Amino acid sequence: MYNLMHLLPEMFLLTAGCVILLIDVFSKDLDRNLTYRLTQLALLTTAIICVVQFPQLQYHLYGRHYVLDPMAGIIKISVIVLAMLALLFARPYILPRRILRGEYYLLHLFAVLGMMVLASGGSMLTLYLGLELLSLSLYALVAMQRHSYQAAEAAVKYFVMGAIASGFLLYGMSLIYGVTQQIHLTDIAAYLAQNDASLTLRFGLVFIVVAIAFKFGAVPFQMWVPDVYDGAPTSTTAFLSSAPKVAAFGLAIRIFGYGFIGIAVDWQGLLIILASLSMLLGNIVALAQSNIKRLLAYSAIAHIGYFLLGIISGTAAGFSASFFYILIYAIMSLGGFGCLIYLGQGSEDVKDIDQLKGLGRKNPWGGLLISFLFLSMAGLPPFVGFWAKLEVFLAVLNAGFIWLAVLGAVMSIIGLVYYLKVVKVIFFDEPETEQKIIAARGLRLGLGLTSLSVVALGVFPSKLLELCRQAFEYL
Amino acid sequence: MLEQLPVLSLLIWLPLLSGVLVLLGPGDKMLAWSQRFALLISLIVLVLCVWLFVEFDRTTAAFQFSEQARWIPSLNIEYKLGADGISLPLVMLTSLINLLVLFGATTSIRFRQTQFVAAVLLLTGAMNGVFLAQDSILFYVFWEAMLIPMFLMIGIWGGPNRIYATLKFFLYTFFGSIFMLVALIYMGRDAGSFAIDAMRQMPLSATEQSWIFWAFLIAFAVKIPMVPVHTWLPDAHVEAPTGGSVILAAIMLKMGGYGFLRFSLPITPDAAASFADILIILSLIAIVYIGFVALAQKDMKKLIAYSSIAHMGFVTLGSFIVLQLLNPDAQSMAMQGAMVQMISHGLISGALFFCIGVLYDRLHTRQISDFGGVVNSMPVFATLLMLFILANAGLPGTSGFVGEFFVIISSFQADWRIALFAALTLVLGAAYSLWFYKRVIFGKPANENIARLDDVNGREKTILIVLAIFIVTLGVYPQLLISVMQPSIEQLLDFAGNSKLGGG
Amino acid sequence: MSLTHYLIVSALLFSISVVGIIINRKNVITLLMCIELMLLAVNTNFIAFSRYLNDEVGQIFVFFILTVAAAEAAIGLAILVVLFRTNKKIDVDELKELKG
Amino acid sequence: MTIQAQLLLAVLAPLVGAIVAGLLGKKLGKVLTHRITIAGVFISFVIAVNWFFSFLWGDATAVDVTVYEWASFGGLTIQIGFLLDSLTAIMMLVVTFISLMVHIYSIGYMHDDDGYQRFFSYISLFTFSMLMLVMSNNFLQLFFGWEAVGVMSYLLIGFWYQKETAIFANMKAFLVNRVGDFGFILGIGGIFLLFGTLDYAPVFKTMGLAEELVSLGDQQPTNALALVGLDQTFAVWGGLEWSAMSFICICLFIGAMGKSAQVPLHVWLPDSMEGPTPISALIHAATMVTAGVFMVARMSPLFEFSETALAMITVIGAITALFMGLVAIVQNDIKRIIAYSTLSQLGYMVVALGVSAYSAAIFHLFTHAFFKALLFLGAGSVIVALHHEQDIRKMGGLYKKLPITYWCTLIGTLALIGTPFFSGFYSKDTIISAVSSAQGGFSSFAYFAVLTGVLVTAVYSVRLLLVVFHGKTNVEPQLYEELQESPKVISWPLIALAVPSLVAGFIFTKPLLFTTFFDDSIRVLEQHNVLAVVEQHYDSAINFALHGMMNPVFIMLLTGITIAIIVYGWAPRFITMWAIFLKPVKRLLEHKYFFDELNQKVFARGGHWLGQVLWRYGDKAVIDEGIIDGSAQTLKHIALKVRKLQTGYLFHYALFMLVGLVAFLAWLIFRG
Repeated sequence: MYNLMHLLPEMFLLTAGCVILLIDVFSKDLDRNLTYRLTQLALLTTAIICVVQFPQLQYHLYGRHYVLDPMAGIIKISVIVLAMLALLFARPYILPRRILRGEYYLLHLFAVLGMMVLASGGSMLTLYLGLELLSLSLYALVAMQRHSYQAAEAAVKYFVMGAIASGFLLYGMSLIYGVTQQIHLTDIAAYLAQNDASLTLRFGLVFIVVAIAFKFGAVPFQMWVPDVYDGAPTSTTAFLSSAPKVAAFGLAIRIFGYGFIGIAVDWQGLLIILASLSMLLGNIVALAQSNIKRLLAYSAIAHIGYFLLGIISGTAAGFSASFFYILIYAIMSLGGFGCLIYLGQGSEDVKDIDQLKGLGRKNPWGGLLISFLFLSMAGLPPFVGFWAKLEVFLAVLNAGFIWLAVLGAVMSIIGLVYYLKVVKVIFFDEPETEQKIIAARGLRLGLGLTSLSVVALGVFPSKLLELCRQAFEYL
Repeated sequence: MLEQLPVLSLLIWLPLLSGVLVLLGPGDKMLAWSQRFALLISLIVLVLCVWLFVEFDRTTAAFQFSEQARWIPSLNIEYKLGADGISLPLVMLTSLINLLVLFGATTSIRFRQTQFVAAVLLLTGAMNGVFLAQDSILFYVFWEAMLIPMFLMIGIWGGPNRIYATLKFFLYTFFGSIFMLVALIYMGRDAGSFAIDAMRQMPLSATEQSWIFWAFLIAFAVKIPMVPVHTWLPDAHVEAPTGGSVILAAIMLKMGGYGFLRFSLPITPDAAASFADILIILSLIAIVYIGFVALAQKDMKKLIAYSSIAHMGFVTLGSFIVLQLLNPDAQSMAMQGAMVQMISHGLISGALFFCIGVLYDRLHTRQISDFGGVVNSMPVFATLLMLFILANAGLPGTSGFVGEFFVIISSFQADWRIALFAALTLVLGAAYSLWFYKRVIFGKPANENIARLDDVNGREKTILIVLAIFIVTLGVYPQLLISVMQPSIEQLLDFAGNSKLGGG
Repeated sequence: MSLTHYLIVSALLFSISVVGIIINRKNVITLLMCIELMLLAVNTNFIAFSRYLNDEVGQIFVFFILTVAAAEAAIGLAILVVLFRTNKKIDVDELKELKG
Repeated sequence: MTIQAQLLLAVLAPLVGAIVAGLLGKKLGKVLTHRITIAGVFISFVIAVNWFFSFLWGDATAVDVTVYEWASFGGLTIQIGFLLDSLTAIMMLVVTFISLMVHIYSIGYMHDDDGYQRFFSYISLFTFSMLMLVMSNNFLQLFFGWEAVGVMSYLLIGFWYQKETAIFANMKAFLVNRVGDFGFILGIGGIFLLFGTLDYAPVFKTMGLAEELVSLGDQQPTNALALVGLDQTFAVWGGLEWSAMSFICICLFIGAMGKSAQVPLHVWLPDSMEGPTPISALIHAATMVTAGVFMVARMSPLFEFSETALAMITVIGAITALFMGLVAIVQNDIKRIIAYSTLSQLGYMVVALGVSAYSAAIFHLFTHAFFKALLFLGAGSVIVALHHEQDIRKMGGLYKKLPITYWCTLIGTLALIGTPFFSGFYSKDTIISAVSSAQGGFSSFAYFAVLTGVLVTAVYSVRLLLVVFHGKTNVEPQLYEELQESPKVISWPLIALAVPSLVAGFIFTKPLLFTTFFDDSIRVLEQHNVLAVVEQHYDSAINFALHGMMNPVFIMLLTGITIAIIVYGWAPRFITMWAIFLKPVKRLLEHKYFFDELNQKVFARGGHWLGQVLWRYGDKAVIDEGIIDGSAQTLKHIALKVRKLQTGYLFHYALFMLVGLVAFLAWLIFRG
């Protein structure tokens, strides 16, 4: 009999999800206050369990389908925290927009569950299941705004593209399975240690790389990103752009770091292409955006480019750099979309950059906090985005790719242009209306938390950096 | 009593935290109190600086008042501060100028004054941080962080074309410094530590040095600024509010020069020596070309901005000419010249921008053609401006002379033709400075408004007189500054003269 | 029939499904069918390998894929319904509002 | 009092006076202000007199004192200090005496001016600067004084800042001076390179060594230089090399050309007449403009070793002496006439320097200071009387109304043209004799120039005297009736200056020129010692003067006077004939050889034009619009293009993805 205690967080979350689903069905409350609170509570409890059970060693459990190690622990905790923050933002967003369904919260729970499974996936099967659980929840979340055509269009695009991507993933997995007769990552690694990688196997790897790149939204598999970010309800975008990236990082590390470290040369080459194209295209096209959601989407693509720089190095230090990067990015992105929710008064959607005009005058603090987020995305000290950039540059220099670091540096100049454009609009332009932004407490809290954490981590990044190092002790 | 305190940290964090406090405070409703508080803080900072200056051991090149603490152990990045003869004068300059800005330049700000006060405090802290940091990443953090308040300062309180100017300023500077960051990371990786001293000691091959040198060069050349990456400066100066211009000109430009001395020369001595020719030529171009360009300016601030570029040409010339000098006295002289020029230019250009601010506050125009005959209604102001203008033109007896004199005289030893071009500043500097003065100050009152101008008030007078005193003191007795800097400069020359390539 | 034949079939199926998605510009439902086809191609692969390797893991994997495919189809159809409700059309080439 | 304290007091007294007058002038009121400043200058004057006579008749020896270390690093110390020797002493005397006279004179001259206190502050400050210059014991301080007097001159020329011409002139003066300083600072750079120090003492010590080698070892000067290690050369262009010593001397002399207004850097001096007349007397006649002459004399140990530089000095001086005098003939502004005369006289001094007759140059400087200051102050007296009328065509017949002014001006004029027994005669005749016996380059041309110059001097000086004081008056009758002699504060300084103008030559020629007076400061190589030749003809002042009456010089002088009397006094219609026959010449002279036009069009406008072009096309077009904005535009353009990839069509997205996949697979295959 297995000791199921290790699965406690996942099991608790699943149970809680089901229970809340039931409660929600019978709930008379149109505002779904109870569901919301219970969801947050469930997430909080899960997080606490994760913290309490934080694994200090690496465990391969349940027929080695399930891995519990510091990386998984950190990913889970951060995913939960990000989801909670996302819900904090989502609550005031969906209230006036009639997306008021208990499912909205529940889908978050299941997505989180998927991500937790993904983080702990020890075999291709678990990884696939986790990924699908996550993806399916996200498709639904995107489509939640039932009266919005754009949301529906985004959902279709996301769904179809996502399905193709998971088809690729599976196809790749099947090829790998066929060559190695293994689905456990440790076994694949062992196989690769003894045998040469056949072309078929490497083909399989390419398919998997493509699927992962799709999940991250790296060029040339980024096409869905701007459209989905743009079309989805902003609260969903906020969630979509943060936590799943962290989970996808888990997937990438399980595949690259644990499974295919033996043929690192192959995926490194692919990742280099992905990274440089992403940095180039993301930054340049973002220049041309006047829709802030699309701007953030392209910036996300660019950030993925930087993020990949760490993985390219293929070392624990590099992975931890990327890990740090993606965690930081998730916070910034969450905050970035969160601020759009903060700005939207009533059921108005903030999409145009011009809608930020004069915010610094009307709401100095709001303006300042939002600027912190954008400046941090630009990688300016003393904000934490700087340390993220520094880490990945360090990693890529360590791997000997100086030109990549230089490319990243040049592109970050272009990146600064559009981030500054946002700050400019906030502080320098005249407001179109004198009406102050009045935001719900939850929103203010969420925005304050994200942007202050960007500052606090910027001044004292050391703890988080060490945590990220710790995650790869068992590589 | 002060020995027990981490004075250097106080110099950085006192203004930084006070800046945050002012931001958090009650805002414009209690503006007077915020201003008083800010003044008090910067006064304390200045007093601390004076204490440093008094206590400073003038016999050693070692870092003094050092502080060290763990910051990011996983990356070997430390919180490491220290003052030597090169940084101390610059810190003093920063503290002085910022105090004066807080004292004088806030009156011309018409809205969101508290935020302005906070921005100045934040700038003070960050700039002190740049000069005191002994860890390269810490240095970089302050270096970049400082951009943000300045960006906002120009963008919020600036002139009509402020957005273009401030974006240009920010992007230019960032463009420069990002390559420096890559270089720093590259070295920090090999050296195992990001401490500047470790980088200085680490061996670097010729190729590595070249790349690193260029990365640094872009960063510092933009900041100082050198031709041809100088065009952000006139725009930024013109659009910035008076206080912003003063800080920009007086302190921010110095960071470029400081960078050359702290990074380029000691860390990549061989590359510096092999590229010195280019730097010298660029410096001379700055002196001559910009001198001519300044002549053509119609806007007062632009004129002074261009003159700043020309003056900073002496800093780069002095810093890099040492690599072509053999006589140690001449080397010291050139380097001293560069340093004195930095401090002096900080005082003089600060004063000039204050003066332009005084005029702007009264007439709300900066076009030279809108002025004329100001002396009739503002004699005291005219007198003080005369002093500053002459100092700007390098009149002996003012600090403006010392640096230029040293650099010209010592560069003669490398090649008299270098001195020849450098000495053209005597003519060009005088030409644009005095022509400016003539058009603005002399003559009959150009119009009704000028005839009715009020002379400088007590506050303005105080600021200008304080600056005047410093300018004259340094001109008459530069030894005051030189004695502080000499040991560090000798050490720096030693570093710059020692090849890292080894073997021979 | 050797393994290769199965693999070729599945590769063909896979290609057809991908190409189907690309060349179909009319009905979104066709897309759903293509996606299903793609998963079937993968399943074929897994089963062929499983048989060839004498390893049942592949077949188990297929069960999971089938399950997930069902869920995916459900979600897909739901989205389709949403789309139809807002747009009254489910043509693929009508989906072009989000671009740039 | 120690020597150092005395010297400090001499320097600081005017400075303190200036500061007090400048800062507290308005509070102190006019009377107190001028008392304080005059007291300051008077203190300096007393000290100067004391030292001058101790050098002349006492047993004072050269003293070198350091006041403080201005800068010191490595092995180098740059100090502020004083070198007190005969040259300093005589310069101090000239400066303080003229300054004192001008201070007193200004009480009357500036009486009604609003800037009264400011004026006194400026002239005291000028006195301080000038003293710093002449008393310096090092190049730095010399340069300080050099520039400081320039600034004071700038401020004083533009004293009436509402006058457009004045503020144009002062800027011009400063800039032209800066051109000179440009050379000067390069010279100092060369000194530092050669000697590794900025103090006089070590420089002169080394040069003294070289001189000894020349005089004792019978070495050629170039060899002597090589022996003391000063034979470096500077690459000029291609293979061309210049001897360092010549280079330095020429550079230093360029500085002197600026200050002492030698062609072609003379253009500022006539314009500087826009300033108040006392200033013209003090700065632009007696003291500051002679700083160049002083400096070359001070550097005589260096200049002696550069034949090239000396030849250049000779020719420049000669040109200035002759051609500037010619311009004076056609001028109509009373002060400008005197200004051109000053230029010409400075030319004489410079010629003297060029032929190594340094002490003669200094002596002429000495006498010229008196009579030229006198002339200017006399002119000032006329100007005040006529309510600021400066055009001599509107004067005439003034001798009856302004007797003291007339007599003093007469004395000044006679001294200027070199009438025997007057001070100018002694100094000028010495110079001409020295030039006649000189061997260096251009000395024959110089002789021709200085000789002709005598004639020219006589013409314009007598013209001035005749047109202003004699003949029929052109003053408006009413004004003429009201004319009266200037107040005592004006006339007393005139008298006080007239006395030395009369007797200085008589008294001082022997002790200054033909004793060892200057031996502690001025060095002359044996083969250059032209004054020794002159000395052979000199036995006493009276005989020298009598002998002078049989010279070609005297003939020239008489001719000049005669021409002037005929043309301007006796038969004014000659002027019209003159104008017809010599029209092109007149035009050339009236336009002052087109120097101003050249400067204005080529340098001033050219510089401004160049600035415009560089700014428009360099900064704005190429860097800003081309590179900066251009790259931004290009990027934006690319961004808009690339953006089109995102068509919005799902099937394009899928295709893109497929292409990506295929590309990856292909990459994998091809890289093997």
